[in-house]
Amino acid sequence: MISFEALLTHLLNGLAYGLLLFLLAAGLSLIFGMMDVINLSHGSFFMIGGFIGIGLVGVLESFWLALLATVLIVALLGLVVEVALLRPLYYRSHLDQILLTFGLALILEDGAEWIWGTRIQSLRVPEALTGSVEIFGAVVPVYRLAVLAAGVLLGAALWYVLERTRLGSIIRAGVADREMTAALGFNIPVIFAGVFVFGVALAAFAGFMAAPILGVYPGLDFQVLILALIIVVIGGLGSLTGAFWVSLLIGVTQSFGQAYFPAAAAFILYLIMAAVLLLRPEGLFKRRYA
Amino acid sequence: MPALELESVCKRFGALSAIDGVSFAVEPGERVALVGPNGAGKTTLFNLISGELPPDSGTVRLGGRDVTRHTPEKMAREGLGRTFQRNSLFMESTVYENVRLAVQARAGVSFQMLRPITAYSRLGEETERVLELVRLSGRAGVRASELSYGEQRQLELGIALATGPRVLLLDEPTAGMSAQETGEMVAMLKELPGEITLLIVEHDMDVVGALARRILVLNFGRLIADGPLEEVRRNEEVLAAYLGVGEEVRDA
Amino acid sequence: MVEATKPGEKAGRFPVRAGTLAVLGALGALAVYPFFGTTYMIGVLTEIMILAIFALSLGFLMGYPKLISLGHAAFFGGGAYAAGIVAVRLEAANLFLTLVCALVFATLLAVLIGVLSLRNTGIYFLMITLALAQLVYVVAEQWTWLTGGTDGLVGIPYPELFGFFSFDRFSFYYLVLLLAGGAYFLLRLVTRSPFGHVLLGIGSNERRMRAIGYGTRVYKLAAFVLSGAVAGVAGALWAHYNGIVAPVDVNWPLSATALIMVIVGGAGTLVGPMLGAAVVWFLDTGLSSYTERSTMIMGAVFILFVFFARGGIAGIARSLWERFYARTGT
Amino acid sequence: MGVEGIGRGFFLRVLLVGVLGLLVAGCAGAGESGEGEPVRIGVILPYSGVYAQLGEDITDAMELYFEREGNEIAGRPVELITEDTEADPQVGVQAARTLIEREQVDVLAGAVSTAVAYGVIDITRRDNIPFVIANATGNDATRQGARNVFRVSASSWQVSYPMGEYLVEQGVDEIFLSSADYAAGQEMSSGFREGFLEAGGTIVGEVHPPLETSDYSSYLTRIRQADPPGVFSFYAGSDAVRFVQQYREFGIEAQLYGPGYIVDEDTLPAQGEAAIGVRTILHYSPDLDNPENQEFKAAYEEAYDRDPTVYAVQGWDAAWLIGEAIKATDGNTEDRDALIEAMENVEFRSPRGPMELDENHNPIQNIYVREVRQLDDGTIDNVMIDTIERVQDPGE
Repeated sequence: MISFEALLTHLLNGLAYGLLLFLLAAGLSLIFGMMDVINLSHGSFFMIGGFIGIGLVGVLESFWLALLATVLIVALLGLVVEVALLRPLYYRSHLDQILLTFGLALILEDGAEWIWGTRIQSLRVPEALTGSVEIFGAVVPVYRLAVLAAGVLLGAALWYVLERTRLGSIIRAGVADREMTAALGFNIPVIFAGVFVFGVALAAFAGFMAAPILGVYPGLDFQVLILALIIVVIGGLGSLTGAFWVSLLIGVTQSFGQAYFPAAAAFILYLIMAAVLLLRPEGLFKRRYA
Repeated sequence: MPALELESVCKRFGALSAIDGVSFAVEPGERVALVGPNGAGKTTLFNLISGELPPDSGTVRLGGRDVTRHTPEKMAREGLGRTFQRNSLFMESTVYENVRLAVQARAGVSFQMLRPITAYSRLGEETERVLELVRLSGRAGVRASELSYGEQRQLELGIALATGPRVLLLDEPTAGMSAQETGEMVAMLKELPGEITLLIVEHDMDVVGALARRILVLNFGRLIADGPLEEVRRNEEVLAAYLGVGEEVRDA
Repeated sequence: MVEATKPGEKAGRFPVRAGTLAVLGALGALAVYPFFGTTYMIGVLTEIMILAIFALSLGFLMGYPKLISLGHAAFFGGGAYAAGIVAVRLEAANLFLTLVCALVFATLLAVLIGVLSLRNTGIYFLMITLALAQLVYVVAEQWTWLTGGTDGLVGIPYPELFGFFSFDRFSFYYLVLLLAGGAYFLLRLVTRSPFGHVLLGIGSNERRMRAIGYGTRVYKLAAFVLSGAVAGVAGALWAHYNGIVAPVDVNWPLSATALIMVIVGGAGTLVGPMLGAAVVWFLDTGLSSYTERSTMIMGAVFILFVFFARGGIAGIARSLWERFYARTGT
Repeated sequence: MGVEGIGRGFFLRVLLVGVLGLLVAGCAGAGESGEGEPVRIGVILPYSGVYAQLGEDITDAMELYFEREGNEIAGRPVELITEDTEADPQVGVQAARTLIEREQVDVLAGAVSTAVAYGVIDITRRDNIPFVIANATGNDATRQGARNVFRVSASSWQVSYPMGEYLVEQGVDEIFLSSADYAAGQEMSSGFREGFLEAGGTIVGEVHPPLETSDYSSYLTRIRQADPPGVFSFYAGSDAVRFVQQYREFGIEAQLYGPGYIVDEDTLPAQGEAAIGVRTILHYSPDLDNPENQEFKAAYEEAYDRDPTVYAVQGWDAAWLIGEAIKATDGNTEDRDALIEAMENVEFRSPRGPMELDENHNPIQNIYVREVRQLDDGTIDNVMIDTIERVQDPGE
């Protein structure tokens, strides 16, 4: 009874969902890889990106302009957080920084509820991205394909910047040996602030892109955070490559699992995580940097 | 039967051969110095012996028993003690508690949960004996973090001694010490019971000369010399290895 | 300006004795309170004491072997479900039966989760405890005929003793007080024992512990299981008190709340987390009667503690004591 | 451990004062006793979290009723005391206990989620305090027949079973069934299944995704392949928004049916055009043409500047039930049994149309078939297309 079209549909939708997961995990993975800090307010920036995006789409009446503006605004918020809250804790244990981001997540969730209310909101997709297309008989919504493309492009861009540019090598050096990089004349606080702000901007980007699929509401932040944490941990903390492949793995496994083993649907994610960590306590991919 | 014996022990880190076929044996009660330039692999060798790193190949024997790839805790229970190049203490605890914890390790009471530790008087007696050995009896109530650097080195040794080792690995026991502190440490080490086998990594040739008659020289992970101090000093390969830091050897 | 905390040789002993006195004083006050207090406040204190036992169990783990678990709700909720299932499905609300079942179940769960998670350290340990606890949560949510699923397990009565004594809210308060005090003194005894010192050593410098011959994983597992068992007892009391167990009692936000209690109260002490439970209760449940923004206030208070008082309330009390001591003593 | 740097002593003091202040504030509310004049009505609803809007709607409508009565019932002033339940049964139980013990309320009303209702039924039953369920639909809430429990919303059965019969009458005899995999979802599914099978329909397939599923593509693919003429679904809150949106995204042609909650006033703004054409049943429709509804809508809009929802109607009826009963006892709330008896005999004038309570205190009421349409003014809302009269819960 399992047709080729069905398999292909599950595969394509699984990949699209996987790349959505990659979008939401990338910023978390990047910040951890570079700064050794698990940013527990990552989901909050994701959610705020969605809320601001919905507001801006209404005001600017352009999906793409709103996307750009949202990312910039949330990045600015990230900068404030980095300078005012995280920087003073650089010389404390990483646990303190993690705890701080958790407190921040509580504040941001309640703040979002205060500002935007509790009602679930949704972001309208531009006309060109609505509907669905058939690929060899498999039905995939157009917007999912856009998310898929965004995920692939982002992954490629991140890989290129980190592996092939001077900026990337400075960042990698800063992670590997803070003192030496500072001695070479590079400004470590600026690099770290840059990485944090970029990670937060990625969260906002993901929040905006996901808003048409997931909706936006207070509570989404922690739901997404858990998901992102699981991906990053399975992939190997701090490994962007790991986050990429694991996102795809989870997307596709969920897609097929929900279709053919519906009874296990609620367990799939946690079972994958438990299994991986038992077999490879350090995650599937070793961290590349540091 | 040798107290400690290594046979063709190898360890690679990626492309780098950190330890390359090292073999030697140390007799019970013998005091041996392990020297070599920075990066020669001395600490790696200690880590291989003490079980912190598993060797890729080769055999480590302790008192004739094969202990290759034993975990550190198992090695400790087999009678191997070690100190660390950088102090590895229980910083928030007092000197007394630091040593007592090591004494307790072989006292067989560590799963006792319902009586206060002070009820176990033999732990206290043994702790005080070790404190005397490392001359810290007067500082028993001080937190480790508040000791002077030299005293912390003494405590580092005290913790290792308190486990009652038959073989003791000392990783630069006098590193960073003043001349006076170094003198005290050497005196302390000389007073150690004769049955304890010592393997010492040391840069200071005065210390080496005072403590050991036999010297092992490690360079690029290979053992390039093994013999009495005077003999090793004349060894061409050793001189070449120490070129640049050679004065240290010649001055001694 | 005061200089940074340096608990010295002399000052170090005093807060300990002061802490014990404070605990005894608090126990005394709690013991006589029901004769003056309102029914409502008796209920509030019962609830806080149950949460205090839970916070205590996590505080023990975080303060001594320094294991930071984000899955502790699994044991609390596991104990609550075990007690609830015995009381409702088997209709046996005998205190010993429910308590023992909760204890046994939480212990087994802790052995299982501990064996699996203690292979990892640091942030990985935190994450795998979270993942395994979430598996327990999913089971609680899905296994409807046993657990009641999302509706929860309703109708759990106060416990009784072999048919000759039934607890009411008044006597249940004393039962909770007894167990809270018991848990505190039990763990206090443990932290002062040889075993407790091993845990402290592991928390301080695990590498050295191994180098002097301790197989640290076994000790960590023992501590983890002990902590889980205590949390399970707290969960059983929670089930009896609320009359309901629901999946939220196993879900990760409860684990996070316990973590906040420990940090706010002060890790590294046993009194601290219990005080933290009280403070967090007032910030969360207490304040929610007056403002909808209680979560925000809790987040802000938590951040203040992380920033300025990492030692928590216990740390503040200790340094105030030391200042007082410095002024009068020497 | 400890605090580095400057200003530490100051912060210590601030923290200590703050903590003590909070402890005092937390205790302050205690100790007030219920003696004296006002009728104290405890309201347990979500005011934070995803269902906060429902809580607002119910509370507003309750306040509207009492304001129209001059905030006085049978000569006694009325006090509404609210507590937040979130969507969490533990918090709900705590909230109810606070209201009963600290605030000593005479009557309790509220409960949006069924789990909260079950927990609260358990503790109100111990004290025989009248409890008016203002939203939760769990069948057993009234089927267990607790004397003190009343419901002014509907049972799950009432908003699922009738649609089964109705669809077969309409000639739709093949349905794909899909609901979130949790208690309410199972109740709705089995209610519908029962009605549909009894009427002779065939269920061609079922999927039951877990709560909080973010991606429904696998399930939607299954539905698409089954190619049924119709799909009956139950989801709530954010799940409802996602399911309906993704349903359209995948271009599924089958007509979507369900209980009213999948496209209610709370989710419609987010679902937007994706919801157009969905047909649901519920015990209320905003366009009902009866004088009570017109009057209620006008008053509610004037007071709160927004359209009333089914939740607001339930809030109104909850307040009505309590208010009219207290009038009937001449303001006596001490005699609980008398109050409960008075509540049993209250006659409703509900915006939803005819309504009376059955012996389990669950409403016997009309169920309306509605369709989501784009109205002339451009807004998207439910429009009544049919009525199923006098639906009564079977009681077991």
